[in-house]
Amino acid sequence: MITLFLVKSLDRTIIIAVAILLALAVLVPALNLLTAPDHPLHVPIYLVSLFGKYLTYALLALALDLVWGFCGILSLGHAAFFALGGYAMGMYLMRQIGARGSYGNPLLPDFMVFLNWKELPWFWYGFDMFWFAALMVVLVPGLLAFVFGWFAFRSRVNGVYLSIITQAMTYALLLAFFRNDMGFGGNNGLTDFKDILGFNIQAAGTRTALFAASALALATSLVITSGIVRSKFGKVLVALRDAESRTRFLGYRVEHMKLFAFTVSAMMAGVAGALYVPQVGIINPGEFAPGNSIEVVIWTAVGGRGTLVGPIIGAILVNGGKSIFTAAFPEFWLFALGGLFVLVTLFLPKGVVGTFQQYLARRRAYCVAARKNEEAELAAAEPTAAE
Amino acid sequence: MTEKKPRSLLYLDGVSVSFDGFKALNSLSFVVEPGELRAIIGPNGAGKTTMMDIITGKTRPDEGEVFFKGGIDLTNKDEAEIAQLGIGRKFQKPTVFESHTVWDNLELALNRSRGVFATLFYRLTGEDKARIEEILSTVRLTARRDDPAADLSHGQKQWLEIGMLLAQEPELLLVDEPVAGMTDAETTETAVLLKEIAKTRSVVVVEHDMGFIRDLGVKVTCLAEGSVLAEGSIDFVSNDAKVIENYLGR
Amino acid sequence: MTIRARVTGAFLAAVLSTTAFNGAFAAEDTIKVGILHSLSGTMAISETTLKDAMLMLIEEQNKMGGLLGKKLEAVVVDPASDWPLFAEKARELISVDKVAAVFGCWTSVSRKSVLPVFEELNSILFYPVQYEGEESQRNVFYTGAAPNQQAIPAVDYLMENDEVERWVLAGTDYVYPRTTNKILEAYLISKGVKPEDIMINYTPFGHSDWQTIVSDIKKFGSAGKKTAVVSTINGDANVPFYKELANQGVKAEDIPVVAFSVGEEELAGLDTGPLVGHLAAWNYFQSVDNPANAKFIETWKAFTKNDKRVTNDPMEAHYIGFNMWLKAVEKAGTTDTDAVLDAMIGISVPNLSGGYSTMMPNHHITKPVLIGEIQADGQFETVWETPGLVVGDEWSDYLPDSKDLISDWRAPMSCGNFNVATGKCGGKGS
Amino acid sequence: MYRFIQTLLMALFLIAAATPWVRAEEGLRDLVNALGEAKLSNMDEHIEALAKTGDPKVVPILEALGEGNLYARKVDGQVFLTTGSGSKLALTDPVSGESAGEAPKAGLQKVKVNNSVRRAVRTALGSLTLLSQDRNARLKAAKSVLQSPDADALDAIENALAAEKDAEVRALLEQARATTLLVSDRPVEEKKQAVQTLKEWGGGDALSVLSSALGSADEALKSDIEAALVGLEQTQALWAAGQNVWYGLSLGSVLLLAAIGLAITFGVMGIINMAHGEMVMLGAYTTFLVQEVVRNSFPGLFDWSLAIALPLAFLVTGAVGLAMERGVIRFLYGRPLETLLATWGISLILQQSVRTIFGPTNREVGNPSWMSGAFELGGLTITWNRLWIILFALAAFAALLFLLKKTPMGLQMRAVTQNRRMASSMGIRTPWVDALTFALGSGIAGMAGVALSQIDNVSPNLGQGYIIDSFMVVVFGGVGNLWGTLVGAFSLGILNKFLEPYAGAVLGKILVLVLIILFIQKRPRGLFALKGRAVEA
Repeated sequence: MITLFLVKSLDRTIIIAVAILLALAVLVPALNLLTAPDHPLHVPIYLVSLFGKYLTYALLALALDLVWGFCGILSLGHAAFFALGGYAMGMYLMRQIGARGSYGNPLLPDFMVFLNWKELPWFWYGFDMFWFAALMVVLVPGLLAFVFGWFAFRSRVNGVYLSIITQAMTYALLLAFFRNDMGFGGNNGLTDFKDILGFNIQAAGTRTALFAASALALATSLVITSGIVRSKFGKVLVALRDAESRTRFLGYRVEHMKLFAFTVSAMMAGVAGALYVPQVGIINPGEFAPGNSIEVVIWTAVGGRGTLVGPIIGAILVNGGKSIFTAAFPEFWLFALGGLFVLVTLFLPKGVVGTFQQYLARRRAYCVAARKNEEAELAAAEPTAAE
Repeated sequence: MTEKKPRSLLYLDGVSVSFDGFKALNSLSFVVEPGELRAIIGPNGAGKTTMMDIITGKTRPDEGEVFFKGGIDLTNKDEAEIAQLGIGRKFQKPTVFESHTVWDNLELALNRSRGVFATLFYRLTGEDKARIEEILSTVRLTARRDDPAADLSHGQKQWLEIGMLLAQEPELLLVDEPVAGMTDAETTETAVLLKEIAKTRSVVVVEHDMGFIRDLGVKVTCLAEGSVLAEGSIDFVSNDAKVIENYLGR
Repeated sequence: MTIRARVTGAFLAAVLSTTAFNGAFAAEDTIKVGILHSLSGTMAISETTLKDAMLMLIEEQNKMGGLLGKKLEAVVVDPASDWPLFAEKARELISVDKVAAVFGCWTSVSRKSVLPVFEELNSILFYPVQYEGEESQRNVFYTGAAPNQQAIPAVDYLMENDEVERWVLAGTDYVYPRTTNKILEAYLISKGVKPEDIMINYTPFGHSDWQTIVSDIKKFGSAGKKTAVVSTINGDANVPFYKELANQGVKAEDIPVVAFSVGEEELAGLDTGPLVGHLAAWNYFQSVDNPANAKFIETWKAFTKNDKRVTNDPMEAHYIGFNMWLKAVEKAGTTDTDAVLDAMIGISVPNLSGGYSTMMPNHHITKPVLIGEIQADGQFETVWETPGLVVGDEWSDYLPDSKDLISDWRAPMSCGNFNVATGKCGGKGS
Repeated sequence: MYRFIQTLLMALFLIAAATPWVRAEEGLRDLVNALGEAKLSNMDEHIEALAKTGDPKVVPILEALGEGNLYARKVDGQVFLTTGSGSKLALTDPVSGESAGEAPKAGLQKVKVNNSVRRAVRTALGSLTLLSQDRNARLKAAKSVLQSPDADALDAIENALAAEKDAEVRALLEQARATTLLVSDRPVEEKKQAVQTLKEWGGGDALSVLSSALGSADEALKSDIEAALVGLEQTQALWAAGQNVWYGLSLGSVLLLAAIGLAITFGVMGIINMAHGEMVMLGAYTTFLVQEVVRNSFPGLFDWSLAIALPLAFLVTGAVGLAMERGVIRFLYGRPLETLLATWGISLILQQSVRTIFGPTNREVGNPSWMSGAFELGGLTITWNRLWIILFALAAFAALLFLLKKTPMGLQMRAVTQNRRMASSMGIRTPWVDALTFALGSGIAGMAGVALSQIDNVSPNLGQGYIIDSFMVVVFGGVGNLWGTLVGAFSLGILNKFLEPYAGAVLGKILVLVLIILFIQKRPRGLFALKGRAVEA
């Protein structure tokens, strides 16, 4: 059953995308570790980390696309799931520091020591074990999405109302995590990580491994998402996106469908966050900022929502642009970014990939029509269904 | 009409609902027998669509009883549950999944297990395939099976929607203005199709087109201001003084 | 006209930095200096000025012949108030642009975010803002004030001068106010203040509705004992806070407010008439009267082509840090990180408040502490000054876990958190 | 420290009678010049000495000292009163009161003041002016003796009370006398009387005076004070609740102002306008520009600057809104979620433009005199600016309601937003109405910016702080319903203010957000949702 599900998920575009990601996962670390720094093919560690970060963003965008592009739920709170996954990983990394912190406290992270905390809060227990943290990375965002979605979808909150309350959710979490009393390091968040699974987090080997892990996670998620989207379930999602009542009157429990997609999407976002944190070296409440969630929406829109590779390309394009522009035009890059959003919505409403697909489809239709015309001219034959 | 009819397929008694003071339904009582084809007429605002909303669980009545197949109380069920019980509904405006192909539309409508995991791991069987082919030919869309529904003409969308309802295999089919915007030829064909369908299940048709209703030749209920004005054959109803005043006369 | 001038100026700056970014064709005989301050987002309000100050300092130095016979070249990037982006940009500055040192960051979280990068790539960061302390890192020089160079003298002043007995510690809820207030609370209690005479209040970032809190302060202050407010309220929230104070008639003579994050820049957005007498503790005020400062202000106004531009304490910190770096590079004869790190300790340069600041082995500097009262013209008037220079204390003596720690980056100790109780480097040592 | 007041009249007599006027003048000059050399730490002694002279000339000197307008000439140490600002100051001789020409600022040394000096000045002035001819001066004096009760000043207060005719000043002096009595060594009977006076006076100040007196009071007095306290505390608790409602209304009015424009662009037109906050910000910057011009060219008009700024802000932001609608948004009707993306882009551009043009730092927008300060209403403290903002918010709301419901323009707007095709076929120029509606929403946001510039930062980030709250208000109230926005704004404001004392500002805000989320579950279309047959098919 599962294999069929996976096999069905693979079409040409997905196979190519997955192949590229797998190739990157092997090649980039190899080029970084095995070539000399002055070798023309050498990939500097700086770029490895940068692209590793982009890949986690791409995963986040893909997660959003599952609910927005295919299910019509515009979540303005997806960064919250990303950040929660990140915090779960951050807590693991904090516990790994152990007695190497500034104060040498074997149990308490530094920020707790200088704020005079005497014992570790209960919710920090277990995070010294990687498996537990890894579980939390998907469970915590998943659970939040499940509970939130359970209420919201059952009450049939939709459209902008849903968008706004997801925004309220991430905003409330932002304020909560800012509070030092919460025990998550307040504004400074969690930082100063030393190692992950026993490997020094700053070593080139670890960085390339994290890059490869991100690429693998993205490839896996792409296959899973593709499987979901191509299954009958995926068709139901698109159906309820286009005509929710009709879907309901056909006997589908729309709220269950949405809830499943939303929860899976939140879990993917959590994984993205967990991979993001060790690569950038910090997680703090700023990640919950409503603006971040809107940015994710924008990556997805730029790439093309409702397509699978679109959000990946969008995330890499926008963030790559941001990296270049913030250095090249530090005072003016916001104009470029703002302008990009306006232009994309006006002229590429389906995004880069969507527009490209549209173009291809039109060409194909044109070819088919031309062929048909020829056939008709030749023999006035019975037109067959277009294949 | 007040005595309980446990054997009837659909049973509404004393149903009232109001929106912001406006009484859309006023103590409406209405019964459909198994295998019956029933037409409903009435002026705008008579409560036809609201009645359908109540039967299909979209709106909850303020008071009154709604029973299906004798003992199933519909007032505490939602749309999906009611649909799964076997009540299908066609909207006034043709509503199909525009970005799906005609085939996919029917596949989605097929009466199969509709849970999350069932759909996630669903596999198209030969049996299902045959059923879809059959419906395609019934609604005459075989040639367009791979086209997106958005590309269909208005009439074709109406038919596709009827096809979807067939795929759903309901025991009761509610059809809201099926021939609005159709050509005369299409209208006649639709009447034939509906009669065909009614052989195996009950159908309730809401329509304005008196010619169409005459074509159907079935029992007619006339609604006005949220309650039943008259009920009987088309000739009986169209000669009723109140009906003429309220509806036909206008 | 000034607007147009500024637009052209900004455009030129952008073009310049573009060429700076395309470092491939930049001449080889420049020394690059990275400037890592947010030019957009929430912190742009404070940090943009520091970017301008650095550009000015570099321009001035180039007029005087540069450094080691080479011209200095500024590399400006915009980390956009986005903390992870700070880390990315720091990495870019060090490994792509190969800058010799970076001047930047404002918030603690941005500094925390870039710390591992500087450690990993072994480069130098000058951090110019007052902060909560509890840190001493090999690659960072802290030219802003530690809590003992700002908070404690301010409280001392109020205790001695205004005989304050009741204290309101009001802050934005983040690490700097939390730590500072922890330190102050311990300090006040050690001075015999009763716990019930201390009120601590935290508000979110950008808090704009201060009605309740100001009226609470008034109520707290009307218990018959002299009351003062120690404010660690962060940038954006200050304007509405002071506006509410003025409107509810809280006068400095009755309940003085002493702030650690309100400088000349922040006051520029306020009508200071009703606020005369409220206090700030800094290591520098624009109003300090001495020739070095006069020259600095003059250059600044000329550089920004705006004679209303004000100077402030973090600018002075950059001034000190930059001059220290120049001197250390000259002393070391190279911009090589390790050599400069060694050369830095003990370097002494004139500061703008009329004395000398010295880089201490703990990578913090010596500074005078000034208490100033807000004047109607938006400036501060110094009303009190520490008799000598105060050495920045990175590990506070008033926090139980940090009082045994010291930092000394000189060989042979070379340790940022040496525990004097156990005699080991690395906190408690285990 | 204030013992001198006891001897004040006596000293005055002695000096006036025993020494020739010339010597008195010279003595005064010496005392004044001594201020120039004094240190901050011993300044209060000099002030005391000056006050002891009782010379009416001391009053302007002390006033100048308090305001920081006293300068010493560097060459000869002569101290002058100064006026003006800039590099040259006009000098006035402190003793003769005659002009002494101008002097460059560089040649002068300011006589330093700090809070304790200002306090000493205030007390000295208070006692000096209790018997002044000027009613306002007496009022000020009474207030200052009330603020710093000192047993030694009791006689002076009683003397002043005996001579006072003005009711308001009398009342203040009565309170001052009662307050001072409690800290004096007068007999218990008189003190009991004072407690009674204070109890009748009521309010938080009386409460604090009595509670601080409780600690040091005799046994005989204690029960009286306690009884008075109980009564006062009860009324005070009531007033505190009232005050909280007021704070809530005030916060609600700010939310209403921020949200009301959005209620049009988002609520009525369905555009998720993320650039709404930037419209507010542009309105605030318009106020700044108006005030700049007024300050530089027409200083007399400063109190009118807000009135001038209002229509201008409306026009400026309305024009920006019009340009936005024509340039971008009109291509996006029917795609509400995409308006979110485009307007987010526009908001980035607007923010950065303002940052480029005006600089990233806060800009100063002053309060006109009628918006400064506060007044007491029973036990409530009401600040003028908040009062005006509440009134303004309500007025803006009423005007908007009128415009939409009672004018042909409003009718067209409603027609277009409800059924575009129908409206267009009835001859309404829908594109034009769309553009105007959006411009109206933006213009109102701009006017809100004028009001918010009075209480918040005027910086490029101004709008960002309001955008989320605005959306919450509109959604909470029910999209498309102006009344919903009104009720939503005020109920969120009051809720927030009642949560704040218990939960703190941060947790209070979180709770409000959680409550909104829960509320939307209960009523998925907001507080004032239109009920009815769903048009959706």
